[in-house]
Amino acid sequence: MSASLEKGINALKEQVDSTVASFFSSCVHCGMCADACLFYTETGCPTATPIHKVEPLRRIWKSEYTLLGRVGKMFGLTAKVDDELLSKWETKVYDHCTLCGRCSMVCPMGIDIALLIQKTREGMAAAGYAPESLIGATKRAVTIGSPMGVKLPALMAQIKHVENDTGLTIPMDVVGAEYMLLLSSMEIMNFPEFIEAIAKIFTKADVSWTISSEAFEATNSGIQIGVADIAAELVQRIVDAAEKLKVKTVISPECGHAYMAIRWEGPNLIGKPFSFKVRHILEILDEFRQDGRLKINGKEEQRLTYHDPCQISRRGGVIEQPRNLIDMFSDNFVEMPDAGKMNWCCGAGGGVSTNERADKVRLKVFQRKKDQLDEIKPDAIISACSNCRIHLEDGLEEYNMDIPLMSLTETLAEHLE
Amino acid sequence: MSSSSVVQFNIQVSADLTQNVKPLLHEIKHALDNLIETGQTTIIDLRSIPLAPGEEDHILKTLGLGEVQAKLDALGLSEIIETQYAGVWVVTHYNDENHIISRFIEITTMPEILSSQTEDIMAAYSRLAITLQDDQEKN
Amino acid sequence: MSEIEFLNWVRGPGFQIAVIIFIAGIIIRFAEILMLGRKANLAEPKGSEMSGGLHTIVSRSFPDKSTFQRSTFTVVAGYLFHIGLFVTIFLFAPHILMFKDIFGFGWPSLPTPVVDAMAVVTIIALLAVLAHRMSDTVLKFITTKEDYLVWMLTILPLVTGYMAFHRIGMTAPTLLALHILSVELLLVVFPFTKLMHGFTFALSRWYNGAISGYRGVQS
Amino acid sequence: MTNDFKKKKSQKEQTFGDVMRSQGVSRRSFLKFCAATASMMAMSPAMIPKIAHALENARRPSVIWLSFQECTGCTESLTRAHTATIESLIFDHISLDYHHTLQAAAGHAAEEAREAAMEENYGKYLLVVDGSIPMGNPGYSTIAGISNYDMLMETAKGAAAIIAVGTCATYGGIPHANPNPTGAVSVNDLIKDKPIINVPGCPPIPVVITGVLTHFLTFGTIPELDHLGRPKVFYGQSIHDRCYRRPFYDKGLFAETFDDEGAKKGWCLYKLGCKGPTTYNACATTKWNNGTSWPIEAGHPCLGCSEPDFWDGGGFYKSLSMPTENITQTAIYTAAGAVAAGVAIGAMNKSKKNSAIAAHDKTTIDDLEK
Repeated sequence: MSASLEKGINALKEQVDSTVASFFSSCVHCGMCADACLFYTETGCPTATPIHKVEPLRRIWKSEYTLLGRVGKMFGLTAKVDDELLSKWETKVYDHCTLCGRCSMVCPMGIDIALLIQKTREGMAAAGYAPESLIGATKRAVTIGSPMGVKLPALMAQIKHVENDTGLTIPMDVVGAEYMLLLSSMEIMNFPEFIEAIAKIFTKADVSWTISSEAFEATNSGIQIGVADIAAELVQRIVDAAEKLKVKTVISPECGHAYMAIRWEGPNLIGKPFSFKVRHILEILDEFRQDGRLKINGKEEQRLTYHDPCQISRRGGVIEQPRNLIDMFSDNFVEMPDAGKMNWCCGAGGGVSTNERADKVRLKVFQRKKDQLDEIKPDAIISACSNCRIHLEDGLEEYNMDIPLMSLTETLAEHLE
Repeated sequence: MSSSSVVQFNIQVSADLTQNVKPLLHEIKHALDNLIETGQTTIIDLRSIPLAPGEEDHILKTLGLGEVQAKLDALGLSEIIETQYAGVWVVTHYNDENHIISRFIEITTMPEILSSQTEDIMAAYSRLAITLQDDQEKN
Repeated sequence: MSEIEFLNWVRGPGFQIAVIIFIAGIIIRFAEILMLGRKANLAEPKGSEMSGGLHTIVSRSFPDKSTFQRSTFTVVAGYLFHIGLFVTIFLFAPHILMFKDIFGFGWPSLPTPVVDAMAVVTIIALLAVLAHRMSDTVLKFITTKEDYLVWMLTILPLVTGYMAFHRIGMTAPTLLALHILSVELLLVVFPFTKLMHGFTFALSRWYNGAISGYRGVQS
Repeated sequence: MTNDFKKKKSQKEQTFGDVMRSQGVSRRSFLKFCAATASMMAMSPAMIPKIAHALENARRPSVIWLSFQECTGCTESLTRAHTATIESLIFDHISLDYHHTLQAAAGHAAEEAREAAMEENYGKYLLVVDGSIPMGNPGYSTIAGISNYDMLMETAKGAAAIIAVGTCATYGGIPHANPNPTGAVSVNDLIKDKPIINVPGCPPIPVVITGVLTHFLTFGTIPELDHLGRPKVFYGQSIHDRCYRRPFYDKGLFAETFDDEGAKKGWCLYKLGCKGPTTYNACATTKWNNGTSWPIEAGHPCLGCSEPDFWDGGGFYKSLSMPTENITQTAIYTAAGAVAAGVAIGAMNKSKKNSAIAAHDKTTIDDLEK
């Protein structure tokens, strides 16, 4: 078995449903999605127009699922999907789109273009047109358990450090715990402070929680590359672990697409509803706040702003919670222009950060975030996605901006009594 | 349409519905000016202008009656009327059955049809000469 | 064929053919879209699909401030010609008579000079839209032949209607017949081109709003 | 004029001026006549001297009038026009050598008169036709055993010009109305090599008929014609453009029924089916019955009788913007059929998608590269 055009076309055919058909039926080529996409606004390159990126899927819809397209196909008039097209579209679909979904919010016809890109990627991947580095990450995720190759011993080493530093216990594989925490490899390797912060908060909040040694990885490369089968396999690992430990709630960490994968795609990928709840860490923290479990000591005096990670805010629905939490420790909070569900992507989501080929362009389109920041000149930026955080740091460095980046969970932990 | 009245004012509606009445009256004014300046006469055929019921009467009423009202008996009745504006004449031709067959507004010192025509004068001269000769012969 | 025969044809069999293709096309297009179906969402909902969907059907007509600033021309010109089309199509007395003949009921019309002025505004807006399409980097890039065809078929009824009303260039029956014919062409291509957005916009907006609404976001 | 078909030959050499003088008509009367004629021909009063000069020298023409599939309405209309002295002068002057409704002679005697006139004035006579010509079967309409077609073709040969009077002669008219059982055609469907003046109307305005005749008589030429062969002076503008109710149309004030407030106030009759916007005729200015009134002034919408196929426009009371067919029914039947077709096509879509899902091969990490 290997990837082939036939498999790709079949995958695209599978992707067309009534939403896709109504979306393509409605497009009037007004071009407003381009103005909503940072890959267009910052490059001025019309090939980055969001609706243009889904041409392979549109062609399959047209030629297979419309009367006129089918008639046209008989006479060879309807445009075909072939290897040449797919290879041309590879960069458009993977390098120049972060699945941020801002275009989906702007389209006057209500076309969810990000959804169409996600679906297009299914066909691209099946036909063998996924970027090399994403394929590599996906393979590592399936074989090793983490796209970055983080294995359990590495996690255990980090946990040991944290336990030593804080004197707190990180509960592993506790059956019947209330919460099961997932982590992204990025947090394990680059930001172990996150584990420390969680330990601190959850201990203070006095709730039972655990980490599964069998499924601690939150990220899902299958979602990013666009292979539902692999995404489902990765989700199933978490489901199995959560069911084994009989937890009530699985917590998605500070990672955008991980939340999308486990919270909104997960049950649909494995084809059945979960027996447990899935929440983002910010939702849990906000619940703690509402329940009065969080006592704050002292306020942050810096001028703070919050970067909405697309998959958590716009695509995930967690918008109010971070603001409620920041209000607890800051009187000097300022919103970026277009904040909230209309926020601009950092430029590295949707697998773009994993895709080495896109390194240059993701830094170029960071200009959009820079412009947003220049308007409000914050002292520090808070976010809730490790991927955003790493890329924001890269971007700030590239543009010689000296603004510290903070994790919301970590900052909150610092301000606990 | 009584023949006792020289001009029949049968006013029903006088609204300037078609927007043709005022321009027509202005045209008459210009024609009058032209008559004064150059002596040139103007004839307007009222039947070539689309008018709503009553508008023609409105025009005639506006122009009013002046000093001269002449009747002509030639292939049916004709009326030649000078309006209250000297130099503006209304010439109306009737057929045998007293139906209007045409109506003109003439801006002139005197409508041509009122003048005795050369051919008719010549014929009249011959006729008179013959009559006198006959009388002489009789006597 | 004399001009009145032409007029009678477009008012009779021509109109009938156009309506048949239009209605059949719309229904078939909707059937082929809707019957593809959509999988039920198994994730735990955070909001209502229905209220999100309905809300977006309306709210997508009103772009947010930043979108308006970035796409000012598209929004303004788009609004202008859509309102203009609505006024000229649905609020012109003779057109209402036509609808009344088909639906059995009518509605009040606007004074003719208002509709006339609106037709001019609409034609200008459509010309501006075309100029924009031919000059803007993105639009030039994504525009297809179909876009030009649809533009042409949209402006034709306006131009022929304006000409028929003012009797420009040709005799009245010919102008009226050409106007009706241009509308028939529009009806015929309607279900099979992007003109279909006139109906499917509600569907796609609903899906967009439903997808977001389910996740607790108002799109 | 009806009884003098056999005028003496010498009369035909006389000019119109001669005729008038011999009848003791004064110059002043002649001037009045010219003024009325100018008005009748819709010519500018400035043309009166030219008309006078032309009429003075006009020769007496021979006229042959052929009536085919018609209702005599056109002749009725014409005879309404010549009761008055002015118009009768014209008819006294022309030599109406054949008109089977008006002439005393009948049958073969009448045909002989026609043949004699044709022979005598070959190449010079004026042929007037009213009624359409049946092409379905020559027996549908015959005169003295001669089919309309044969008589027209034979008579047209020697004509200087042809005036087709009435909508039947000009476009086929009512006999031509759908389904046209007699295969009726118009004069200019059959004759291509003669100047033809079309004077449509059902009937044409009397003054328009005499106006056209007078024009030919006065100037001996064909007036300027529009694309349907109609004299521009009478048919140059649409009823709608010259209608005194036009301001109501522009303001959007319409009579909705024949007895509502709008109708009483004299508002526009568009909604009651007025064909004025697509009809070219002189009714709005010339009016009928010696300028007394005309249909729209009387409160009735224009039927469009001077246009081709006016009978087949979907009904006199159906306004121009309405479709002529029953679209509601069409729409309902179409919708019913389309739902069935749509379900079939939708099912095809669904099954195509299902087979794509069935053909799905589970993708593993080994399948990501070609």
